[in-house]
Amino acid sequence: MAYLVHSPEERAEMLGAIGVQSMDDLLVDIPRSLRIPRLELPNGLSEFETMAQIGALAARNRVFPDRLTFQGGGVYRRFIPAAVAAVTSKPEFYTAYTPYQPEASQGTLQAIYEFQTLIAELTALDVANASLYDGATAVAEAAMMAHVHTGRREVLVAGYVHPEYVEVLRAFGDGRGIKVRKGSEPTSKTAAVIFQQPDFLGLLVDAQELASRAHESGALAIACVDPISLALLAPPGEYGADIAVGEGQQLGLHPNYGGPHVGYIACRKELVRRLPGRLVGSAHDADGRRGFVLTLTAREQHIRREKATSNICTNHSLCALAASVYMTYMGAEGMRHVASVSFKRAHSLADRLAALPGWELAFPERQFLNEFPIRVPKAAVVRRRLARKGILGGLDVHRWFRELRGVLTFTCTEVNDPRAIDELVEALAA
Amino acid sequence: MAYLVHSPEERAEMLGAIGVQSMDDLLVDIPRSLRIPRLELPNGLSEFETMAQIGALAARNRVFPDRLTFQGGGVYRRFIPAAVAAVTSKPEFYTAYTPYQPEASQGTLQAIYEFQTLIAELTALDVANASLYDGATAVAEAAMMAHVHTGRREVLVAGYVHPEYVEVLRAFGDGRGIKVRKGSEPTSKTAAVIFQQPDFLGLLVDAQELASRAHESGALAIACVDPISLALLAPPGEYGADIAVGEGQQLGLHPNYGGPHVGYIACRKELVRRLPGRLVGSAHDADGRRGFVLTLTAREQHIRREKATSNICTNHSLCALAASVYMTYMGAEGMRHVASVSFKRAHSLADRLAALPGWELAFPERQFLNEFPIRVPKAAVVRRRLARKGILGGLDVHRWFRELRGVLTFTCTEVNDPRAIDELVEALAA
Amino acid sequence: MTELLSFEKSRPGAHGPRLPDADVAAPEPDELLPRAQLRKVPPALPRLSEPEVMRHYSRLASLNYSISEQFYPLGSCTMKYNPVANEAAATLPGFTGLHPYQDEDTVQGALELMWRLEQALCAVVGVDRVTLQPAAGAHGEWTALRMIQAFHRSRGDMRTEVLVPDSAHGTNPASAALSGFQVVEVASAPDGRISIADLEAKLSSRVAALMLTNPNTLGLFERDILDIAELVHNTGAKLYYDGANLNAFMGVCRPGDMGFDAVHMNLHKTFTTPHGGGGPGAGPVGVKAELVPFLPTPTVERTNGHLELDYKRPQSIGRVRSFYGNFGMLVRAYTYIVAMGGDGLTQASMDAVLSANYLSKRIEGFLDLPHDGPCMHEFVASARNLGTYGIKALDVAKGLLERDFYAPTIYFPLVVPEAIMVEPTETESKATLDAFAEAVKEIVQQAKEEPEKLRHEPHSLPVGRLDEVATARQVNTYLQGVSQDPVLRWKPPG
Amino acid sequence: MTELLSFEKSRPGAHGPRLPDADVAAPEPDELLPRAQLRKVPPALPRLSEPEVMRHYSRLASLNYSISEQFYPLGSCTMKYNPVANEAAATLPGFTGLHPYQDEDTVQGALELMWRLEQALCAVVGVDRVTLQPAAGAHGEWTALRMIQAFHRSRGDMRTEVLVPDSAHGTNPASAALSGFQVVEVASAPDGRISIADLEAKLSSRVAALMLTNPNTLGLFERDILDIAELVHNTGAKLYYDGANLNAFMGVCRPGDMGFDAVHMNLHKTFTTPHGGGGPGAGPVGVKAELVPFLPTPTVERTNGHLELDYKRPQSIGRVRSFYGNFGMLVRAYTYIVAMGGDGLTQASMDAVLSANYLSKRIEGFLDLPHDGPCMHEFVASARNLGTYGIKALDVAKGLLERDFYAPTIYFPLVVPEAIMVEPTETESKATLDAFAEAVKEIVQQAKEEPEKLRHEPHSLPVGRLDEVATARQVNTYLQGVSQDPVLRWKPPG
Ligand SMILES: Cc1ncc(COP(=O)(O)O)c(C=O)c1O
Ligand SMILES: Cc1ncc(COP(=O)(O)O)c(C=O)c1O
Repeated sequence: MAYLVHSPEERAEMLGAIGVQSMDDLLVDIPRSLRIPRLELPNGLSEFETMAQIGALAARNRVFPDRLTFQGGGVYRRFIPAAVAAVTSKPEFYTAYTPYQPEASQGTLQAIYEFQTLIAELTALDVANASLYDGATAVAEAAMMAHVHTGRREVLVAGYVHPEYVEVLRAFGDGRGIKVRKGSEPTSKTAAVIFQQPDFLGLLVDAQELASRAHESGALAIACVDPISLALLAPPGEYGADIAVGEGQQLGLHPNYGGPHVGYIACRKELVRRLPGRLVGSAHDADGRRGFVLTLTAREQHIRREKATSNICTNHSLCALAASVYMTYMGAEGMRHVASVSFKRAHSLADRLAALPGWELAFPERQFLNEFPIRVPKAAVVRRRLARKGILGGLDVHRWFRELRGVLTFTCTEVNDPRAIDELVEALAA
Repeated sequence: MAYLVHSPEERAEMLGAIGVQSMDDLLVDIPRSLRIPRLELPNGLSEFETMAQIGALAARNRVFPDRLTFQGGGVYRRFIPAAVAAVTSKPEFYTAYTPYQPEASQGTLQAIYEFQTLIAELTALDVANASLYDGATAVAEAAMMAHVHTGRREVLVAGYVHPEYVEVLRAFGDGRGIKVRKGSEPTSKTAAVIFQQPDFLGLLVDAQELASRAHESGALAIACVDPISLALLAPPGEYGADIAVGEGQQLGLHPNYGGPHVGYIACRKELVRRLPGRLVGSAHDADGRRGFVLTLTAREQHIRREKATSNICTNHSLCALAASVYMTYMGAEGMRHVASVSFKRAHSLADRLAALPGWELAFPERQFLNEFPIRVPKAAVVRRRLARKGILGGLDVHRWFRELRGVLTFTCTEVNDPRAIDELVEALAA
Repeated sequence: MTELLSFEKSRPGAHGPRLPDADVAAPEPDELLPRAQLRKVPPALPRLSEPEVMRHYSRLASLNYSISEQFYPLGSCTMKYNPVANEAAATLPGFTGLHPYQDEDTVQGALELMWRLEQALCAVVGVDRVTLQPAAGAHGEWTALRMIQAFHRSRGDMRTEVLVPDSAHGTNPASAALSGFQVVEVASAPDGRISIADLEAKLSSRVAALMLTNPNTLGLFERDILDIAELVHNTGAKLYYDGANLNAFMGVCRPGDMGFDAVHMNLHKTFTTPHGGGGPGAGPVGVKAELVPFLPTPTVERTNGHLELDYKRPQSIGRVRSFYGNFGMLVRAYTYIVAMGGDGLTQASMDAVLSANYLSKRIEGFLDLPHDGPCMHEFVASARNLGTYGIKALDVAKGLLERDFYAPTIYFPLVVPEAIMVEPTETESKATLDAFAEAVKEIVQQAKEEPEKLRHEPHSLPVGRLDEVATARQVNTYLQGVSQDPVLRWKPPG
Repeated sequence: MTELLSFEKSRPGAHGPRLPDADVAAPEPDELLPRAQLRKVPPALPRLSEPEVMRHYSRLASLNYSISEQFYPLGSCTMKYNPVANEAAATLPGFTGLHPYQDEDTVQGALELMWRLEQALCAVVGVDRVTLQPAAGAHGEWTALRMIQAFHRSRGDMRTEVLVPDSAHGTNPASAALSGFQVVEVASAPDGRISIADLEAKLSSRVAALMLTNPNTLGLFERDILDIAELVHNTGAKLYYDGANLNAFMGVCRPGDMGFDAVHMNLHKTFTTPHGGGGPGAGPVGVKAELVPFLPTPTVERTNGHLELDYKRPQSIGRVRSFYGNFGMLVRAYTYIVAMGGDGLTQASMDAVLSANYLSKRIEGFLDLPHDGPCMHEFVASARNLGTYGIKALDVAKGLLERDFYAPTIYFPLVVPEAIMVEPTETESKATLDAFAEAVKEIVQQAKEEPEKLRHEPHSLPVGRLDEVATARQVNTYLQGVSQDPVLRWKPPG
């Protein structure tokens, strides 16, 4: 039994010290009728056999190489420096709990404080929290903030926001009686206008315009933003977003079949008290040494219970740490570099794909960064043909958007070298 | 330029602080004629490109799965607990130097002290050192000890000792004018009788008898021993070996195309002053706290220079750490368990192979543990046929031993599950 | 040892990473994009070389206590050993490299793992189906309450209240509120268990569910659980199980058999996925048949060995997060379950209970133990006996830090004054428990002899006690616009 | 914090690992093997559970200083940043899983890597071929001397002496002795460089080689290297380069051009393979054409893109270790070279020299700097100026430990009294160098003001100064049979 510690002799000794005869004496409070004869699972295995079994499951998946992955839709392949895993695999980080005892948790606390600063810088907003579960729940939490802040019961989803984020938003809203409406015309009932930049299809939206419209109706503007894009694009704080949220997977996290990744949230000063989740602030000890502590805990469930801003407790700290390492390693310049390499490659790819017979950009009038929608003759055939060549790509967005029949999105990043792009085009041209 | 730190501004500032104009002013001592225009290597690459290049090289190798590897000959596939890499990948261990400053190196020092104790226990000898490079150089170092101790200039290699170890022994001997002779009849000129248990073919030798013979001629007995076998077999200290050496690869190290692995050496008290390499001993500080230090350094090159027992400086500390983790994790019982699983599987395999038409055990009268030599009709055909089925095995020992034409050795350990053994036999029977 | 912030070490021109060039003929972003869309001032991220980045985080790591180096008896958190094999499993490229929108044919191994994990969790807690989507315990609570809500609504029953014991974890009322329920508190009885009388008083046809953890947060098994279930079910309400304390009785009994209709599990507690300094965790929710139609989409279905994601669930509450949950954590938990097996999990719970009772015995006499009888996997002590020396639970906690132990949970549950909630788990040795008890003894002695000294501990940690009150005050000044120092983030001086 | 020995934590019956069963029908070892061959008493290894094992080693790790967390200016050891990408490369299953006796067809990638590494090292040091077999620097020295010996012998020239400067590293004379040579020491001149006069005096037809490192162990470039080479070659001897100091001038100049005939390199210094707390390293040896026939077998040969191991080298000195060298370290070094490139390696050496000169400037005035003029990648200071306060180099070293720096190499080279040998490397920031200089300043001040206090540092490390003399004495008592305490290993008490 792999991870147990006590020897049979010690068990006996401990029972003796407690002053009981057997384990049953300690389990007296459990009604007899509830006791089960055994747990209906196979007996445990050795590590060797366990790993063989798990390895066999891993082997039953097909992993497309980075360079031949042209599929995005919210999860992207990017260069992940070895530094990231080297940090997140440190047991001092990954086997610690939420830093309740600050003196013994300065590593985690300072790392979170740096994360908060990094996100605040990137979004050009005042304050960011320690992390949320993912981009989807971050959107929903932001909407709840807006609801509480404005007292209004409707949120507006403008344009192509990630469909799964909208589904989660609906599930959140449903409970609280908040309506989720698609559109970009806020009314006096609207708590927030939510948009994504670039949107789910990769296209740029007029964030400035959407934010102004929200404000004109007294609603908040919530921008859901790809953090890498912020090395290139005007930040939410600049175009007047009140809250910025997003998915941090691109900041050093593997696709991992969808998780764990990390949500971030940042806001204007005025909204800080409504922020969900943990916040770390700087502090000092009696000798004037600087340290870091959890703060503004009065917003949180363990103090405020049903009046808390959110129920979140365990968040995605280690993923936020990964993101911090990534951002610190890359710097603004590095992030800008990969963002523009991705931009250029995607534009080169878009040109070449649009030149294929029967292919045309779905929104030729709109700008994009490194993901774009393109209308193709036979979507399913394209995906299959690519898969046969070991290429993953062309996300069929018709699955979510009725009006987008025959539209696939393709994505390029710094991992798709020019030769990989050639291979993609050749596979389709053949 | 990947791992550099200084910014151009800092470089200028530092030059200024030194009081020179340029780097050339610091390089004045280098004759002009020696300066080269540039280093003839390609420019550096990004980590992403570097890893792609290295990954492509790794992909040009064929890795046979553990369970289908039946080849030994000094390097074995065994179950390696995840604990080993989890410890050796700790930068506090792997990025430290030889523990010259004990107060800041207690982790390394205590780990070595434990390694020394583990090896001493396993071999039943008095003292073991901190490690040597590998099994081959360990044999050679032991022979040098015997030469110095006895003043004699011949060492005897008895039976099938690993041929590469013998080659290394010859290279060591050549320099010092020490003759290496094959045979098991020591004379008054013989400094040591060296034997391997189990031998290179996997067969057990009569260690007791060889040791007695050595002692009768005033020679030392040097046993080269598979450490895992010591969970089952009588230890060198018991059958009178004066020095035990061996290769520790089986103690938690991957095959790694032959290295780094780790050599160990242990000896009787009387020979400790002749031991090569580092030795750690326990010590105390002024408050009586226990700690560990490098000791008996007067044997070593940095103190004794040309009169040192050996020239070894950097040894194989991290591999010794891996071995310590392995032994501590497995315990005597765990090691005994895998040794006997290996034994049983090898005997089952031997029976089944010997039943194949034209196959016969090469030394049916001799006992073996988990590796054995078998005479086959067409050695090259066997290997090729197995390789086609993804199986690595049947080491053709004729390459080293003229008399062993048509003899292959096969090995089994706990990684070769019964089904893998079936696959091997089926591939040959077909 | 302390460490400057990365921002404080940043220097313009420091060697950043080399990165690949685009190597395609295409315009630069600023040639194509409208100026209004472009960022004018780059974000002020730190600029450091790789050696500096690695040194920075390595030093930060060394400032933490963690299970890997310290006993971490944080009550309610089940800080047990995180097996290194789990990490090896979860970092297999065959898992980490999977895109969530790959065709199902290409991810059969991943789906199979999820399916098997669901089966295993069903077996442990005694339910019919499990959703693996929720990202943490609180997320699971909310997911479950949403399902219960949907269940009632599907029957036209618009129940508005959720009952929560006063000893409950803060996430319970918060999750209820987030689902749009009103929270009604149920009192604890003097023996630390839920007051049946109060429960009966609060139950009505307005009540959608009672949220309960068992053993409760005092480490006491709710002996009357079967009666409680009956009471609750009789009013048409559902019984919800907060699985944070599941480590108490795996293989011994099952929440499903007790009458719980919905159950969340914290894989980052009971099933050894690491807590990561605050997540990611995973909070799967198991439900009985009546609630199955309301499970989030997609579910994983298995037919003749073929696995698929089922999105066609008309009564589903919808999605609770993107994709399929914290898959990487699911891999770890499943690896743990395979290694432990039914026999191992059962013994784990037994040992957890044994260790808690042993440790509670060992510190008896030093701290108050407000509740009689055996505890389950954890126990709550109280420092109120040290009140006369001016010593509080907080001081005991800091004294433990000074002695190389992480501190137990303090001031929770709220129903015990000066609470010190200790959960040793099954993966700590008797020697460690003994050493901890010795430390408590020493601290209590110090509390009596040199209370002032204790109140100033810890001394040998990277920082001394930090003034959290001052920090909160400064944040307020900032939020009120009085001060420019944001406290919650670094700003360049001046 | 300290940590008990694993042996001291061991308990009979503790949960060891689960392991697979044999599952084949075969007799047990003790049924088949003669009793005399069997072990009677099992070895007394510790018995611990996995959580305890991991805790143990995690705690041990935290007792170390290491480059990952501390500046580690250990002169002559080139403790530069060990890139994490190297570790990722070396742990690729496509490398770690290779058996050394696989057919060459199945390991073309591994052989290609070795071949490319050989080419790269040839380019860096300016030689014709390189053997990758030696496991460390000392091993490389001995390998090279064996080749030089074989060269002379092949010409019937039985030379018996090897010249070694008095400032040389201890491995040099030891390697020479191990090859059967007599070691003749050559004095240093007052400027710290080798005395040409003494060299001329010692050179004769008995001399097989002069071993030299350049820059020498004082960090000074041997300005007269071309003259030295001529002198040596004129007597028919070979010139050997100890490459421990190669980090001084990659891309600037090459030992091969200076006249060195054989060169060892420490991949664990110059090429960033981690030192591992004392290895494994790798000590490839490069040689000029005349020595090529004597290279160890096998060499890696490449014909039309196909790689093979060449064992047919009749004049070879044979094998110097099993298999092909420390392959895992070769992967790391090659990864580093690819990432750095020619431009990066050149700048690395430039920065190493710059940093050493800068740091030497910064501590000027605090410690003695016995040699004038610029240094190369390291410099040797002396604490003799603190002698009047009773302070020695050792005390300065311990003071640095107390201040969170590892200590420089002390008492080496032997030619400088109270030597403090500082090698900052190119991967430490200016800020770190400044902080180190400040620490030295503070220590020197303390030496003057409170020497007694300094002599008792460090205080804040896991242990205070350890009494190495007492340990050595106890070992002697044990070896003399007077005491039963082996000191060099743990024994159960009593
Ligand atoms: C009793 C109890 N319930 C619920 C939770 C919430 O779980 P999580 O932190 O995973 O959201 C916790 C953990 O903190 C808990 O202890
Ligand atoms: C100058 C010098 N030569 C030789 C060596 C020996 O190298 P290694 O420790 O790799 O055997 C060293 C390293 O300690 C050294 O500094």
